[in-house]
Amino acid sequence: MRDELTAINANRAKSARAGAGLGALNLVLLLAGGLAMAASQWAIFVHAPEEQVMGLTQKLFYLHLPLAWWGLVSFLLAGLAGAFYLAKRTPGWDALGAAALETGLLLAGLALFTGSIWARTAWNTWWTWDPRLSTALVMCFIYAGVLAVRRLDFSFERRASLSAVLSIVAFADVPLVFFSARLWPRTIHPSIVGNGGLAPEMLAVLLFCLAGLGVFWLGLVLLRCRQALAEQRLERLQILNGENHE
Amino acid sequence: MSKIDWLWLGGAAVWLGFGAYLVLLARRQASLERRLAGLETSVRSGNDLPAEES
Amino acid sequence: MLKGALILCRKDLALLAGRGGGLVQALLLGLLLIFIFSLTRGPGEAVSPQAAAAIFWISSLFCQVLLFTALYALEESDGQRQALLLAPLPGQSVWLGKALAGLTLLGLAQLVFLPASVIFLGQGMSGSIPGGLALILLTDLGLAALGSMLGALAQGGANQAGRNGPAARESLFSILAFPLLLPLLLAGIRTGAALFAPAAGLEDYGDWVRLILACDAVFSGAGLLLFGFIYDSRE
Amino acid sequence: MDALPLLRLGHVAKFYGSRPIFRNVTLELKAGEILHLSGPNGSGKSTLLRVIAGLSRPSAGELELRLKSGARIGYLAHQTALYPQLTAKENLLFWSRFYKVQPSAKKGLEESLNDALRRVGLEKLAQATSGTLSRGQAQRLSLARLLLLEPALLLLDEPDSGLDEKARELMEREIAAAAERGAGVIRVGHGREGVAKARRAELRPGQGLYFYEPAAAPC
Repeated sequence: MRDELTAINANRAKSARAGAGLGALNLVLLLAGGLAMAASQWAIFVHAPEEQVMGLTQKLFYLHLPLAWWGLVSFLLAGLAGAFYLAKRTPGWDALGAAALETGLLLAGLALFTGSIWARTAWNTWWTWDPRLSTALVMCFIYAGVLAVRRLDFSFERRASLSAVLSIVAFADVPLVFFSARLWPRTIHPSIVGNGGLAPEMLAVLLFCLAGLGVFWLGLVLLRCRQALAEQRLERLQILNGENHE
Repeated sequence: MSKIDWLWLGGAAVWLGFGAYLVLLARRQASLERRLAGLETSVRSGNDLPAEES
Repeated sequence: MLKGALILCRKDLALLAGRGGGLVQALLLGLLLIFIFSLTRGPGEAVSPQAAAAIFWISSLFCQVLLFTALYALEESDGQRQALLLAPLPGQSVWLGKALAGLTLLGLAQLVFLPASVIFLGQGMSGSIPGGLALILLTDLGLAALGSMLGALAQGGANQAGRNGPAARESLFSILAFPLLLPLLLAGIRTGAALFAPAAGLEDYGDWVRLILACDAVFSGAGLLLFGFIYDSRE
Repeated sequence: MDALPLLRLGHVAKFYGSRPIFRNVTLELKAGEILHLSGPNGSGKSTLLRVIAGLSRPSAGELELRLKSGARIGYLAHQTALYPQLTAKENLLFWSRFYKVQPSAKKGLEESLNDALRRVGLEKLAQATSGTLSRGQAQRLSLARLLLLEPALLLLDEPDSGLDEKARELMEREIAAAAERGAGVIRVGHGREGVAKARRAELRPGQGLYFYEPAAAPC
């Protein structure tokens, strides 16, 4: 009987030590990410040449693409974390999944906002059936739904399993949404936002922005993940205290 | 709204969005720590604390 | 797996189509929607085929919400889900059984929605009937595959669903189903419009059919692989 | 009876979150043996049954079930698992279809359904929808559902709650018959009712099972 308790307390101590290590890494990531994004803001205006056709508004693109890109990576991470949770049932994966979902929704939301401003300046309508824009919108609806499920009053395992399954299904649905959005406008040729030929400097700035946001995103996910682990600990303590009886 | 204004709006929105999210996280973290501290003292001594079921 | 699914499906059809009011209630909701949407057209104005197809599919989706939540609520009234888990059948056959039952009931409802759309929304049926009906069925496959999954999802653990209440079940189902099913909705609308009145332009429906098949495959795969994780009471 | 136990539990524990429901449960049950399990409310008796039935994962310890292939577990919970709008016979028919109920000897399926209803005294209510049955009748119909499958292990959670005297006798007779047939039976109940032949144990919170000697008359 003693060994059962000591084993449980052992991995509790391990996760506590890991928590401290993560704290330092977290701080570094967030700071570095923040600085890199600030630098990229400078680079966008100073270094990148102005695009002839669209002029200044094209510069919004350096912000919009990284947001959309890392938002998608976030949802991929949420799907993978879900798969690992279903396979291994360790609470850590659920915490990472929750963090990835929330951060992903934030990024996708911002990408959507900047995207619609882009649409406003480029085609002076707030909304067009641009495949990427409409996919981002539908993704925001789906993942907002998944986060709503996480807030319902379920036991920990139930919420974690549901969230894991939904994260996988939602990510599998994204390509389907994208292709249907591309087919939907009656025009045969899908409208491609002009990001084909990028001047080398522009590409350099874009990659720099991408990297900067990437570091910041990683810091954000880790921060939210540690918070999710703390929330799990709180829930366990509440049960132990008999606050919410079975 | 000239084009430059839109650009400002877009950039500001992104920074504000991140800022707001970080503030939200910070506030949630504070309330979490307060409740955790409160609970830990009322639960029996820390090391005899069974963790999550396997 | 199929045997267990068919046993379950037969029982569900007997309960929802036969005795219970499940099908009638879902059917009425769909009809009501079609009628209300018909108010969008002025006297004498015609509703475009695409709008009519959109109304038809939106009504079908709302009808499906009621059907699948009712189908899974059957197992929650007195511990039936627990007994099903003890029965010697794989978890997926519950998903398959409910999906087949939902598909049949939705099909029955659509047999009424189609003429209703023609009448209330002033549509002809000049597209190829067999082709159109086959596409509707193909789209329904994807709807049922995901619907059966989401129906189980809203059921909560042993009694957790009780704490969230039935209202949480329906709304949870809808806020997840509509965006996830959007590709099928778009495909259904575009192919449905062709059923009502084939568009002049030579629009290639091959892409849409391929999309529908892809959705059916993804949602059925999800049901087969993931259903076991959300439909168990093993806290 | 073969020597090997039908069911073996070694130091089984179950936590809810991190709150222990029961701990250190060790038990061996042989075919044809009846175990009468009592214990205060909240000691986790029902949860222990759910763990044995396989509906709930044990948090610690081992659980070993030696069931011949195709042998089944019958678990009678407080919930009856009956569909209110189906008649008594339709309910039995539905649940029997999942199990390859070989109509014993030459009797047809129809015959074995009627027989099951007769054994729990519900033959006259075959066509009544189970929603209209009383609590006791529904409980007996649910037991009939299990007996129809001739389970190798029968887990009964307070099977006699809500039953009148006559129904209680029917229940006891069926449980004894199942044990005769070689089924292992664990029944959860309060007090000392039930056949004398049963082994008695009490689930004491935090300490596991305490076995009374068959001869000793428990309190």
